[in-house]
Amino acid sequence: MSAQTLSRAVPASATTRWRRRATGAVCFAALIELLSRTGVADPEFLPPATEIVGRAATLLLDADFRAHALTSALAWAIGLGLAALVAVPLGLLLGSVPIIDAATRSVVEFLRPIPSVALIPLVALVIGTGLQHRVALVVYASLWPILYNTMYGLRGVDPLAKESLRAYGFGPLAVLRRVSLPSAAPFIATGVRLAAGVALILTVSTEIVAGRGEGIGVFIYFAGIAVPARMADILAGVFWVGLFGVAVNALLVAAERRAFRWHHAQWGERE
Amino acid sequence: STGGASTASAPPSAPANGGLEKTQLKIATLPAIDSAALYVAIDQGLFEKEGLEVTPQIVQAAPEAIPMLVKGEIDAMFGNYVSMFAAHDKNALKLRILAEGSRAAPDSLSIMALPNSPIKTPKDLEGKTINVNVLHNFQELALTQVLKANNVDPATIKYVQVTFQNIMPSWKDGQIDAAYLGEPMVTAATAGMGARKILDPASGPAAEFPISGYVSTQGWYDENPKVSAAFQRAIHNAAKLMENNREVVAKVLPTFTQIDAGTAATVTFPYFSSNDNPVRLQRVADWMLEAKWLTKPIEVKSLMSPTTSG
Amino acid sequence: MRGRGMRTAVFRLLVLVGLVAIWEAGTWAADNPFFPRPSTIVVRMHELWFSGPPTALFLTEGAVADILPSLGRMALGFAGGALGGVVLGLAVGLSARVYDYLDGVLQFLRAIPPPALVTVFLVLFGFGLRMQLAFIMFSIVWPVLLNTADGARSVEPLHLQTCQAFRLSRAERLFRVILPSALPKMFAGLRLALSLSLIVMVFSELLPGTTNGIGFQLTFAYQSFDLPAMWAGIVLLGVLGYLLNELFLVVERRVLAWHHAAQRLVG
Amino acid sequence: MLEIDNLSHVYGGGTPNEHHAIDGLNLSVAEGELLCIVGPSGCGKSTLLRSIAGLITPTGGQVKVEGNLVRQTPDNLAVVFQDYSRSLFPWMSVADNVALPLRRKNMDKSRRREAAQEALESVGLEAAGRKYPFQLSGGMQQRVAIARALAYRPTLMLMDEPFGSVDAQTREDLEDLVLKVRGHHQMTIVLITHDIDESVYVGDRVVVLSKAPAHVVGDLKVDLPGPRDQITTREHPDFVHLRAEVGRLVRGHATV
Amino acid sequence: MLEIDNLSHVYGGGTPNEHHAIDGLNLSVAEGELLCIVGPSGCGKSTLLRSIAGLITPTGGQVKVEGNLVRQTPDNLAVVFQDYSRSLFPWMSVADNVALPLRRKNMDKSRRREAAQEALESVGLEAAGRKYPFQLSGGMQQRVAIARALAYRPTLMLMDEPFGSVDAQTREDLEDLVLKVRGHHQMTIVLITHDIDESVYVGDRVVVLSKAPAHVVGDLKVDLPGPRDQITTREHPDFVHLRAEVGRLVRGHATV
Ligand SMILES: Nc1ncnc2c1ncn2[C@@H]1O[C@H](COP(=O)(O)OP(=O)(O)OP(=O)(O)O)[C@@H](O)[C@H]1O
Ligand SMILES: Nc1ncnc2c1ncn2[C@@H]1O[C@H](COP(=O)(O)OP(=O)(O)OP(=O)(O)O)[C@@H](O)[C@H]1O
Ligand SMILES: [Mg+2]
Ligand SMILES: [Mg+2]
Repeated sequence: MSAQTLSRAVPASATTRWRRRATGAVCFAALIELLSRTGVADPEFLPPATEIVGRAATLLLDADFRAHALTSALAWAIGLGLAALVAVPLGLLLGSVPIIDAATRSVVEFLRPIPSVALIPLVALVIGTGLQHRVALVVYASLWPILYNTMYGLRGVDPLAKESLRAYGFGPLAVLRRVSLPSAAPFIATGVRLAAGVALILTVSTEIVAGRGEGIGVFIYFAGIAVPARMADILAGVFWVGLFGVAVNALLVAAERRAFRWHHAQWGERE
Repeated sequence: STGGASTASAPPSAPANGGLEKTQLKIATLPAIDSAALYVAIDQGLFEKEGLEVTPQIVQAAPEAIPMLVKGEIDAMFGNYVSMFAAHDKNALKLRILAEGSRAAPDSLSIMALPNSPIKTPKDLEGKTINVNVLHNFQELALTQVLKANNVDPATIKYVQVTFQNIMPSWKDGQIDAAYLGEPMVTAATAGMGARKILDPASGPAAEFPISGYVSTQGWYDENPKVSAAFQRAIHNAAKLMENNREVVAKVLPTFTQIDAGTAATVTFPYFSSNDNPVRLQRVADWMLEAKWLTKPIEVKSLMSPTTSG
Repeated sequence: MRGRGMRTAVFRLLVLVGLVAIWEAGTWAADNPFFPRPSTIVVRMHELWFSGPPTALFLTEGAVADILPSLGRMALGFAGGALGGVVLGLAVGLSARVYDYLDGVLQFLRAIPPPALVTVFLVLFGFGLRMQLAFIMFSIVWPVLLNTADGARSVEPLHLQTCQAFRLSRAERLFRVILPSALPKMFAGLRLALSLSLIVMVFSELLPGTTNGIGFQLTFAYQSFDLPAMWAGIVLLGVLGYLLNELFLVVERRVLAWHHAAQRLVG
Repeated sequence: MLEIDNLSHVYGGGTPNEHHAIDGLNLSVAEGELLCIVGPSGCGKSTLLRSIAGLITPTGGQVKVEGNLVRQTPDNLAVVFQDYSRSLFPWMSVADNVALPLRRKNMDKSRRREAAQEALESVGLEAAGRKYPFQLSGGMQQRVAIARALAYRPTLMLMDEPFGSVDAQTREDLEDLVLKVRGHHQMTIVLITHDIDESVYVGDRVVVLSKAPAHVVGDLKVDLPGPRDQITTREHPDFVHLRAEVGRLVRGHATV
Repeated sequence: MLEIDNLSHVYGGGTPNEHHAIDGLNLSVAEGELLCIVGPSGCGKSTLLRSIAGLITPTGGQVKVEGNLVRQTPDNLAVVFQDYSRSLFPWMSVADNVALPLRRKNMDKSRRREAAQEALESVGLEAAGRKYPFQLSGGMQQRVAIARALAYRPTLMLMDEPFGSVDAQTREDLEDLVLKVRGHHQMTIVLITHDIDESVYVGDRVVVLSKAPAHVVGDLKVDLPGPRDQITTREHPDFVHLRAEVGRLVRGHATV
């Protein structure tokens, strides 16, 4: 019965699952609606969900908003792509050559906690303030989840699987490519999924703080400096960002399912 | 019709304007009323007349534009003097003031309290929490002088940094005792919330306090002396146009701020400077030094050019 | 074993010294006020934080006023966020039902840029510590959550069958089997969250109403163009990040001893 | 004790990899009986075991343990999995692995530890308690899995090729151990093996399964004079006869 | 072909769990020979195999393959691991698992696929190529591991209890398969087994190892008239004598 959920697939039909998802979303929206309507949160600063969603819908017709959204999406995509391109090989290197990991760790760990607020002016000085500025910051922040998941993923590879290939005379590189990488791939993919969120946040946040007139973050910023602040606009922008995040995640999950069928089949459809 | 349309029709080079070093300028501005002169100058074809084609680049805060200036992505920027002097003092850039921009007008800045607040007089502000956009900036600088003049100990005031959009919620929620507002918030708070004005930070010793101006680097200025002069003329001429003529300002406000036409018609404008005056600017530097925000005195005159317009 | 450790330590030191030397040379060559020399930064750091009286362990008032509250906030935020991430991650990873209900909303929240929500946080939590903690937790919970869920989902099926065959209770299953086997992945998430919590701490100190902290100091320094002080903040964050990470690795090595040992099976 | 009624199981039904593992299998095991199951590789023995243990839900038919339909794992059941090395928990010492299931048994910690140590001794691993599974050889890991099941003292024990990885001598010892334990604690045991001699030596009954999909092709009562003994029993003419019989059945030359 | 000289291996040297697995072991295997190794569970057989394959660096002594000191895995070597299920790659189909090592062999894709299919057929898994390892039974997985090694056509094949999980009939078939392959392709084979009969049946030579730390306690040449045959060979008086001999050695009553 309920104890079963800890171990075995609860076969739920697709419709049930969609119904549950919808229920979850509606509950969340209802919570916001309630907070706002009852005045627990001042509706001037947290408008009811219906108003936010309504505003979000009309925003779609706004060509300006669509242009903002498009530039943000572009920065996001380039940033995430570059981050993956850099982080996976780097993670493979650090994860498979412990001495390099140990030697570079001080530098890596030193660089990591530098917040993007501090980097914004410095990066602007070095590479300018256009698209490349946002992309650089996005890459810098979304690198880490992929890097770390790659490194930890490699550690989880069954040593016997590696031995098996080594026994056939394959060198370390081949073992890395044919055993470690595929075995760690599902976890790396989780890292990419994490990074996709981080990249989105960084794109929009950078725009909010230091956008140069374009991007959904700038839209949000402008709505914020209006008097009174257009909270419905801000949250409608946030709504689209969030929805984009959901869509990206769903897409990546679907891609993972295709790519790692063995993983999901073996571990059972527990999600 | 926006300013963009008229600049677009500007002739690429106007030999009549005597060999400008360059004709296309990119200027960083803020989406605030204070930068209106630049937009009016564009809108009214004043740059065009000088043979300049100016593209404004909106940034969200002046410090963000400094790297752009240093890197040469922009030619000049609109920024508040306190930040600029601080940057100059710390050698972040070698400052050159191209033209004065805005000065505080009466009622364009205001310390306000909500209707039910116990704060009634400036004296009541002692020990209270007041918001500022950025700590150690012109808001504090001016208020400190005005408080002193009103016999209030400025040291007792607690300043907290609150971003623009969060002033209202923090204020309503009692997180700040009194709000330090600029336009158009002053108008909005008075009309919408019945807020009371406690003190005008731009009164007494800080009357007509210079807030922001158009600046670049000394290096840029040295390379483009003629452009600088032309630019200054255009800004000053715009300011002259704007004196006693709300319409030209109200017309451009909605194009670069989030102020709608309705509000634009009613808000209090700052003063837009139609000439450069080192004396009043020196006051800012002196007060900064007094507040120990500068490590050494700045002689403002050396950073400015004489007014060549009108 | 020991020799290897020594070698890495020396290697590491050399790398570090080399990089600092390059940095010093680079900044000397660039001569840009935005990139002060490391030696200047160190002097500034000393001035700012470590020139106090011996009675205060050489910490200055500034250090006590900025570093300690920051670390406190970070620790609390990290603890809360990590706990939330683990609990939610396990729930989502183990139960198809919970997953279905929550996944959409969680993925939605995960994508939201916190700076856009400052006003909402403000009205929900008010100024100060509560808002800062909420802010930190909201930001760092995700790596822990996702990685924990992933770990919980990929527990060796035969382990679960063994649990079931011996009818271990829910709690035993969770604490003795699922949790330990999800731990390695969880730790990846926690390690990400740890340095993230430093970063978000800085952001939380930009929030309305903040009056102290490393992040506050750092942004204040930038706003007033005290660039060496800003860099002092950056370097301090870097050093803290490094130290926290080393501490974390010590804990990880203890907790995951079995994992590392089993991994060393192969040369 | 155990009733299997028209059991069928199809893996991946509806997919191109659909596989009928078990088809209409009937079997019943009496209380205290030691049933050996032999059958060709891949015929469905492990699948059958998993169905009995309630680890998979068969696609057809039913399994009853002590009269109750198996939906979840029945109480007081222990399993030794074929893939023993994966069924041990790598983060626990060997002793903890063995002691873990005993938590269900209302024993205090020291009792659990004792019981685990005892079980480890009985499989010849008295010194391995503090080691971790990966520090053991294959055969030792297998014996840990057996010890875990033994320590639990189930009423129904399911063993899937439990002695496959140990040497001949140890194997004989373990066979005798199972026989002894069964006698002492009134366990019902279902043991899958590929060793025909073993099935006859330890079993009260030997069931032979067909190629996939599995069904019963032979069911032989082993009536050897007890107590069994590695030397005398294996020399007994009935033993020799029975093992030939089972051998023929496995090879597909059913004579019964 | 293979020279093992005073080999020793200590696990976890210096730690409380220090364990001497092998101690001063000497052994040499001639080209084309099929050597069977038997010995008690946990004595160090798998450790020996890993040392030969260059997967662990022994703490003492040395191993030479074709005259070269083994530092890395020697060329043209294949291993069937005891823990076969973990040595298969779960993300690959069975056919891909078998074909993977062939990438070392300069074969094009279709040749690799063919060779894999052939090897799978030879172990009776012609239909399993497109399945994934987890969809196979234990014995089938083991046969996949064997097929992988066979397809590779190594000059030296190391097999660690390769037939432990298959039924008697299949086991015999696989034994004969190994004998056949050895004859065709001039392989040298080292095979670890717990089945004494098997060691005598397939081996040219049977080496008996002692309890841990392992060293050689018996080394018997098997001189049975070839070609071997499951029925006649096992009835041969020499066979019966040899298996008794090996049995005695394993049980510790060394007579040689
Ligand atoms: N998860 C699965 N998905 C698809 N097919 C499976 C799965 N598990 C087992 N099978 C198939 O079911 C059949 C029976 O498997 P099972 O493990 O029960 O065999 P077995 O009798 O235990 O064999 P062995 O003696 O080799 O262990 C096999 O042909 C196998 O391929
Ligand atoms: N990684 C390890 N760390 C510590 N001890 C180990 C390790 N691997 C093996 N051992 C020990 O070494 C000894 C020999 O192990 P090995 O696997 O070689 O035995 P084996 O002869 O193959 O036994 P079996 O027939 O049971 O497989 C065992 O006692 C085992 O406990
Ligand atoms: Mg099986
Ligand atoms: Mg072994």
